[in-house]
Amino acid sequence: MSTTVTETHETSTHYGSHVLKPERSNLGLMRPDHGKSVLIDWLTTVDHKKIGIMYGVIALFFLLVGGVEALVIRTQLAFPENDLISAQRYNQLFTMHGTTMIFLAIMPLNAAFFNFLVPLQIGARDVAFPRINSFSLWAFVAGALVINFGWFLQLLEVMGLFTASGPTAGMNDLVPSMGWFGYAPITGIEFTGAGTDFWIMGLQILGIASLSAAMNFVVTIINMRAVGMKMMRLPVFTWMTLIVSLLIVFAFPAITIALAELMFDRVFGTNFFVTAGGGQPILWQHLFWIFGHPEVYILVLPAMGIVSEVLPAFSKKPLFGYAIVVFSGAVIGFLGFAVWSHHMFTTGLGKVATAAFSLLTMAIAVPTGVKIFNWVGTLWGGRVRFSAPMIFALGFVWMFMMGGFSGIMHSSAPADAQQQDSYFVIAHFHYVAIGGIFLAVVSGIYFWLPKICGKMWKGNLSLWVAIFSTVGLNVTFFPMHFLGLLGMPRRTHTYLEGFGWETYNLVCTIGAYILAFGIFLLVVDIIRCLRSGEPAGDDPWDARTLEWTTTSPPQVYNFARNPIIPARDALWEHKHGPENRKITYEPDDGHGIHMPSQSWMPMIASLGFVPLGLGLSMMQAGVAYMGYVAIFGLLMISLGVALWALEGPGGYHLHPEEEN
Amino acid sequence: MSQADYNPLPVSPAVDHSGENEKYHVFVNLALVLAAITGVELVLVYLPFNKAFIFTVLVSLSMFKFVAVIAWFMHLIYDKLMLTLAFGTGLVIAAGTYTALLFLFSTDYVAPHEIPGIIPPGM
Amino acid sequence: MKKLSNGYSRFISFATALLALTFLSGCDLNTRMSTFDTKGPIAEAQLDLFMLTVWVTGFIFLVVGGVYVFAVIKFRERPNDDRPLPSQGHGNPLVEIGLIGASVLLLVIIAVPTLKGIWYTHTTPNNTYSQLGTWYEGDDLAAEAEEEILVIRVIGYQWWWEFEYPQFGINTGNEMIIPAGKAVHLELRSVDVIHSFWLPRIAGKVDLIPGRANSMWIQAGDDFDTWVEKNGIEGGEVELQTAYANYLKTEIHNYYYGQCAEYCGDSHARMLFRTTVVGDDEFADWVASQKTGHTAPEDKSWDEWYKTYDSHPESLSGDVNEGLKLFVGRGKCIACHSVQGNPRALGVAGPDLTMVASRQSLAAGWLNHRAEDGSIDTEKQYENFFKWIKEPDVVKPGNLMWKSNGNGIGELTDPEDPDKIKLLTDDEVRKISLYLQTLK
Amino acid sequence: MSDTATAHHEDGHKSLIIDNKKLLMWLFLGSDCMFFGTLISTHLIYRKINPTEIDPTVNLFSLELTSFSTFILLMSSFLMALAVSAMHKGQIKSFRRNVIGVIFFGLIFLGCQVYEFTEFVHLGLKLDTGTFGSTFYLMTGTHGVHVAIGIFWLICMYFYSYTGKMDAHESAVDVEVAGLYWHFVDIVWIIIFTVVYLIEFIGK
Repeated sequence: MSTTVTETHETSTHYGSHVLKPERSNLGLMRPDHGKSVLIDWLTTVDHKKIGIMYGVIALFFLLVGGVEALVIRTQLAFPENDLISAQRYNQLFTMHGTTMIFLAIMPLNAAFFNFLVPLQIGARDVAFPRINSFSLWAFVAGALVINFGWFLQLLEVMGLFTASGPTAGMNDLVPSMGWFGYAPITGIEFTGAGTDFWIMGLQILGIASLSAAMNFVVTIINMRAVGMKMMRLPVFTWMTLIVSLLIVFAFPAITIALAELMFDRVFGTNFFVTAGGGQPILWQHLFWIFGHPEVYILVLPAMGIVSEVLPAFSKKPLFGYAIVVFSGAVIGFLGFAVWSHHMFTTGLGKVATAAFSLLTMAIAVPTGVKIFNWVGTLWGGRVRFSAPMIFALGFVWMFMMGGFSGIMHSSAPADAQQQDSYFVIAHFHYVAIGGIFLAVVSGIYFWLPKICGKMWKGNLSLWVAIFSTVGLNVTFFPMHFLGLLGMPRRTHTYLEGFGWETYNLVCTIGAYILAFGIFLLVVDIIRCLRSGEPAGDDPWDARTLEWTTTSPPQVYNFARNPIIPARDALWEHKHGPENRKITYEPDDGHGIHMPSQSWMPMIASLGFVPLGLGLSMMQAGVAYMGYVAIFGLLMISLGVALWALEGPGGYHLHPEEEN
Repeated sequence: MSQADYNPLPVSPAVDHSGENEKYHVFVNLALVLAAITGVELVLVYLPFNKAFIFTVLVSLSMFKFVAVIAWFMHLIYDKLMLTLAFGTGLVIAAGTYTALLFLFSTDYVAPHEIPGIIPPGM
Repeated sequence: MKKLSNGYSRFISFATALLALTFLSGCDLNTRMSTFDTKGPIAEAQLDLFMLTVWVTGFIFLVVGGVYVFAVIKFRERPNDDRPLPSQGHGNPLVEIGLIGASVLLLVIIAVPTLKGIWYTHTTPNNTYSQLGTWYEGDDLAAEAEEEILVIRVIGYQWWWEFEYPQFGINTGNEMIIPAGKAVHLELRSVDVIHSFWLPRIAGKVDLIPGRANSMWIQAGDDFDTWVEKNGIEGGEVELQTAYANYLKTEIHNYYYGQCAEYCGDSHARMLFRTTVVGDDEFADWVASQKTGHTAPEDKSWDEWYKTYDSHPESLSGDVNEGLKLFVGRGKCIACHSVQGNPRALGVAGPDLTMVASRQSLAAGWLNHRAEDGSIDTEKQYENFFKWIKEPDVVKPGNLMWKSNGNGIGELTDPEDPDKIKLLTDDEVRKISLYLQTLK
Repeated sequence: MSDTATAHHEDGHKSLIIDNKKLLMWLFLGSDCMFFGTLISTHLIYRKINPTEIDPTVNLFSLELTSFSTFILLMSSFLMALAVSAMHKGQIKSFRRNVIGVIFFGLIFLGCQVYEFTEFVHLGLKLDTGTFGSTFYLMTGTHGVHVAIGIFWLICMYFYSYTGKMDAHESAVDVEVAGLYWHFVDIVWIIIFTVVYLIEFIGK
């Protein structure tokens, strides 16, 4: 229950290395601390850097999964009336492509950067709640497993090892196939089967993971800053993390309730979205987009944060208009809650509502434009160095502009009536998602990889990654603007010949393969770096922020002594600024560095979501004994949380060799 | 670097215990007021006043109770501004969003449940 | 560093070439569902707004993009750069505020026409040109409808469209017929999931949402006044009327393609529909024949035919009669389909088949038999009927015609065992197809 | 028991003197505003567009009972405030007395809710009765679950206070965080009482 009273500090022993004696928890169990086995170390870690790396690896894996799904989709569409895959399979693929990319690739990639960088950037030893952080990671893994479980069942079914039974068995859709937006009433019990249940439970679990992680980051950024790290001295990336985390905190409850209502409709026969019982399917759309529009900014703001770090570092200039960039980020976040209905211009909102949301949407273009102006302003008068991170960041600005402009085109509601649900929209948000978020993330990978693994990527392969991904992206998505305006609707598994769409579609498909090759090269380059990169040094880029003051890779305690921050762009001022702006360090109080103990409990608790989610979903689909599986999951979660509460936080002290 | 930023206070919140006794009286008074308001609300709905008037009074009273519990029982007025911001943001976004949503729904847009092939009367 | 710069310029030229190639690959913007080739005032208003946004954002793109490229080139690091560090300025509030002001101004340029456009597209007009009393020439119109404009109830099903004309009491499926130059009010309803009505060359989309009373208005071609005003043609009333009629006839009367634009399940991609825009006379004729419906084969009356069918079915011979026998009998088509005139074909779960053979497509627009010159290719039509009845699940996976009888069309010999279905033979399907071809 | 999910960084310096757990709880409550906002607005929307769904002549709600349970919940909030105050002063006995009161009142509230639900089901209002049944039960049910979690949490704290491991400083924060949660459950009920019960009644 309580946390601190029983801390046993028997640890004034001097540990030069990381080998520690495992300590016993309040329960009398051994703590899974360092030195036992690498696997256990990673599974039970509470170190934000390791958690960040795991987020990154899993997210990259799902990026590839989502990419393969996209390639199959594009291959199917290469020719009119193609029958490579069935309509149902296609629908499953585009549903899972969207869900995977948003919830299992981009969000966790962002989380990977948050985790690894934020404590380093604010001069903290770790996040505020290290075990909640570990819980968030494993809950994310649990959600990913539940949401993708349908593929596994489908495989078993194809192999003849599994047959669905129960009320929805005839539908045979074990993989979600109602679109990532899940518009009611197609998610209703009479239209879709078990796939929808997996989707509901998976998203619910991912929501829990995101919420706990986001609250953790808000507390970390507000409370754990080093001395002197005032809010207006925070690196922009950390600012964007704060805003994104707040967006998650305030946007996710809407989808949580919407999913709960949907689940009640499916399981208990309630009428939230059932027309026959007086329900209004349109309510789902509102609740979904109340979450969904902030979600768009949740996805894109971290990318803006990354670019706002890379551009100054490679222009040798501070970010132009720091305060305005931060402020416009906050305005985007806040206004993001006021424009949800622009996804619903064609649902017959009425004149006044349409007009209001149209104008608010135009308004949100202003702070977004401000950011672009400031990035250009950052380059102006600087000294632009074309290294890989910079090339991707420059590409980001250009591509993001293109995505942004087609966004402005959507804001005019009558024009949007032609664009909505056509390929024009697909072009728009893929310019933002790939041209924007993906390029920024790759830029971030090349920028921070030397810090993460201590090795420098080598050669010009990164340049080829840039060429193939940028060219692929444009060849794939630029023609889609035209496809949309020529009347091709989204989410269609095939199309008739003679509508003038054939050439465009073929070009798009070729582009998709070029893009895929670019991503393949990226993976190769990362592996090359990890296998045989040269030591990178602490500050290979002559960079500006605090994370570059530590070793590469950083020690488990991040900073041997807590830094005291004299200015924004602390490291730059330290290197190039006047004498009174050097980073100083707090004196050693002789107690050593307090480190949190590792724990199995967050992982046990969060992996309990797997049996709970799967059990509930399959119980609904009529599979026998699944109720017990669900109860088992619930018990596992309760047990994990209870033991977590009772084991006590533990902790030990480290005394690093004095090197600085 | 100005040493003014450097704050050597311990981590745990320094609670001013001398204020606890005054708080006690505030709490007792507030509890009485809250109980009284609940009584008033119950009586009010039965009184033959104008409905709009009763509605306004009810909403104001519940707002008062809401704010009072937050401010004193949850000691938000004694605490740091940051906490008010954290909670207030959520409250404002929720209130704004859902008020707007409430206005977006109207009976004008409701159509009866369609049954195939039936042309509704009056067409 | 030099090598990198080389690579960068190589990359730019490569990208430009590919982009240019993409541009050139399809210049034809006048395709069947193109939103550029507008044929009605709504689509036109929407296109105008779109082009406005293109010009405004294009302008911003040119300016900002130009400055951006200039900055990247001008301020690049030179080899052996030993210049002092750039000045560490944190920004310029005046520049920032100026840029914010400029972007707000540019947005106002879009905002004002947008508001106008919203009001225009959301308000169904009721002008004299469009009132039924003015142009409709049939004598079957209720008096109260004379001052209304034409109303069509569009009802979405998984995966086909029903078009009801409540003012005339008629009903058709998947192919709707509207008069040229007249505003038409559409009531959009759905019986199952969300669909979206999109006729790109005439109007942008509005969703059909269960439980929600959505509506829109469409119009193919301008009305007389607007047309005169727009084209600035001078002349006497009669000449102008002739010229206007000519404009409608040559430019507007046509066959338009539309498609469901909201994901609605398995066969969403195959939920298309067609719209024929016709003249006033032609519309009246169509309404009349739709109302009359069909007689039994060989122009028999239905009473006579059914009497024979009930007593001596074997005496009704010939492919068409056999087809009709299957239509009302073993094929159980009448359980879901109705045919105007036929007293036993009253089903409502599927499209109304009155005059189905005069439609130019089948299966919600997926199977076409429209010939190049706009007439019906009867051979192709027969093939399409055959294919659709024989294997509906191939044409449209998951559809009701296939599902309702336990995966096929035919007789269920044992209701307990869905596998024991006696499916229609090829010959039977041929006969039904031949019968259906007579419904025109 | 989220208060336990922490690890302490005694070395870390906090720029603002707010306890991590307290900030976390306030953020959670801000998030919960959206949570209950969604539920309550769903209910109100369906009341607005389906006004005739429930028979207006049947007096479903017993305002006396609900006022009583509102009163009970407010008083439990009062006792919770006293318990937190006592813990800050280190008066563990007073803390126990007050917390037992909170738990008792909370159980009465839950009892009232169970009784109310049973009555409604007898009157024919079920979970699948139109949209009213769906929204009403999900909303009040979710609130009830919040109350139940709060009671469970406080029971744990009550027994924990006998282990002798509580101290005035750190445990006071734990108790305060639990208290914040409890008060929030109370203010949600204040809103539900007004917009769902009272306004429904004057609307008749």
